[in-house]
Amino acid sequence: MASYERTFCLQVPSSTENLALIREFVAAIGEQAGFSENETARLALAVDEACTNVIEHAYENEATHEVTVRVTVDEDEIVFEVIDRGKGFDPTQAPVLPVEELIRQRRSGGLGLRLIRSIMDDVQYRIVPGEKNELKMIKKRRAGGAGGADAARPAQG
Amino acid sequence: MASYERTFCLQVPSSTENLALIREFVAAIGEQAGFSENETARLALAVDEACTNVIEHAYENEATHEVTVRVTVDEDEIVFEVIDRGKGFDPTQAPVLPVEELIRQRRSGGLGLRLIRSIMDDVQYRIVPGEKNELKMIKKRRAGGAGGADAARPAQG
Amino acid sequence: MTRSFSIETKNHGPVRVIAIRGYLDAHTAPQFENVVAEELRAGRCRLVVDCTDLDYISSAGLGVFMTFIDEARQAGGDIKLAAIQPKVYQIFDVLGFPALFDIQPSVEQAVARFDGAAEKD
Amino acid sequence: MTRSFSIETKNHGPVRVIAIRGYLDAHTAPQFENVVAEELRAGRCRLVVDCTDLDYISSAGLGVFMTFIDEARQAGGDIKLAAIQPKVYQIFDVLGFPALFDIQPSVEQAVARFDGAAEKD
Ligand SMILES: Nc1ncnc2c1ncn2[C@@H]1O[C@H](COP(=O)(O)OP(=O)(O)O)[C@@H](O)[C@H]1O
Ligand SMILES: Nc1ncnc2c1ncn2[C@@H]1O[C@H](COP(=O)(O)OP(=O)(O)O)[C@@H](O)[C@H]1O
Repeated sequence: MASYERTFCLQVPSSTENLALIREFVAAIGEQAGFSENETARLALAVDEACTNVIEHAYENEATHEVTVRVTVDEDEIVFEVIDRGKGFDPTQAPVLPVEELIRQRRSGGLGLRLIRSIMDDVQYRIVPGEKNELKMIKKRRAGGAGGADAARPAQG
Repeated sequence: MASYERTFCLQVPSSTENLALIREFVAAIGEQAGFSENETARLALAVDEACTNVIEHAYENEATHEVTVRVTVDEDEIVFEVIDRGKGFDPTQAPVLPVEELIRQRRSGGLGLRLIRSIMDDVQYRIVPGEKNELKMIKKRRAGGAGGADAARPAQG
Repeated sequence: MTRSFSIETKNHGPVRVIAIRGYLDAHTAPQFENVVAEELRAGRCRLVVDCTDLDYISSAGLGVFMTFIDEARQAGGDIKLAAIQPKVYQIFDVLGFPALFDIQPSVEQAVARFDGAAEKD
Repeated sequence: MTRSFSIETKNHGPVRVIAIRGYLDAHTAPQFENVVAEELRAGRCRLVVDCTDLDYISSAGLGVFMTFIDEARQAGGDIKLAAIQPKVYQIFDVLGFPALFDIQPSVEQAVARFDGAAEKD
């Protein structure tokens, strides 16, 4: 069973130009791993959000750095690791304001982390600023998936 | 000028299932690098052929290994490196028979290396069987491209 | 490839319809932001964003709606959304957008929800 | 996604038309190979491969044509190709296929090139 595990890795320059490629990468793997089209679209969104944050915040829009996305698929779950060597941050300090509040403040930001958290079953950071920052996002498969499995259809619950 | 150089890297399990993803990876980069749709399609084909060979010959269709494609783009050229740790081979010994001869022998193989050579401007192997086999394929940009610029139309012959 | 994004604007009576196509992400959102900002600056505050051909939206795209919705409403207008594909709608939904924005099944329905939109032509 | 490959076969008079769609690479070629082998085994050696919706072909796909062309011809038939998109045609061209295979602009033209194809219906 352990032999089912498969690993994929994509490394691209830290430019928003490459977000489309990153999404296609995730979509191809999600589809291959048996996730539905809607689930796969959400996985691609979460990874897009994580990579956008790396490009815009960790690297402050300097396109000369690199973003790495590692994906591991096994019979239970799909795991995404987004890795950068940028400035890092303290995720416990990142504000999660209600959307109404963001609108009142005319703030366009603050939605990315919320989307990541609602899409994924588990989100972990390992931050060593300037050295290696890792965001690990885990999505359980629907069948075995206890927590947060997103049943688009009633399914075998 | 050197700052223009951009590197991309994709690593996938050694299964033909991943050829489509590899082609999309190459297509996205080729397009971003300013190659035409037809040129980009040919670059994707050459990389597909190289990866197919790795999967089928270097790894003898065992899907538990990995294929790596590194792409470097600068103002002069695009360079593809296909890397494996499989059994390797002696490229000088690979037969390049005419298509008629292949048909006479009812052989379906033998076209991949020929396609790679006709598409790319330069093809180099560095083979260390079982350790690290590298196939480096270089395509010049058309403008500055002396040797082998791929004129789909009569062009500057 | 279909990695592109494009915008088209036209009048629908007194309402301005902005059709967005393709992929709206952090790379393409600035284009959309410029167009909406320009409409509001020009005093056109009754906006319908036609999402018929919108294939993808990330928070960068959603942020454009959030940035300008208040301004449009304070000017007596609104930014209404129309014809969102289910795949894209699920993203708006996750963030609770349907409670905050007026989202209609078709451009015609969205246009009709502006007071007096039916008067002129 | 559009990463798929599919095959449909039908009769066109005494000729068998095999329509291939999508991406024909080392992953999908075995499917195509099985279909062609089956046709020949069943004695249907007048084949036209309709490439209208073929978006991609690599050497693994080209190899299928090479494997069976002689067998089809020796049985008094042929494997003709029809309606290849320019993007795909360039690949056949690089390998010199147009000199070795009968490639026609349309399925109808390819079918018509079989002797007596017009007789029956
Ligand atoms: N990878 C990262 N590196 C540095 N800071 C980050 C990173 N990810 C998120 N942040 C911080 O968390 C905040 C909230 O992120 P997010 O919810 O994605 O909204 P936005 O990016 O639109 O501001 C960001 O504004 C930024 O300050
Ligand atoms: N990466 C590789 N590892 C081992 N052998 C290879 C590799 N690439 C090519 N070869 C050898 O060269 C031969 C010719 O390759 P190619 O022209 O692609 O045709 P095909 O793969 O269809 O046989 C193969 O049959 C194989 O013996």
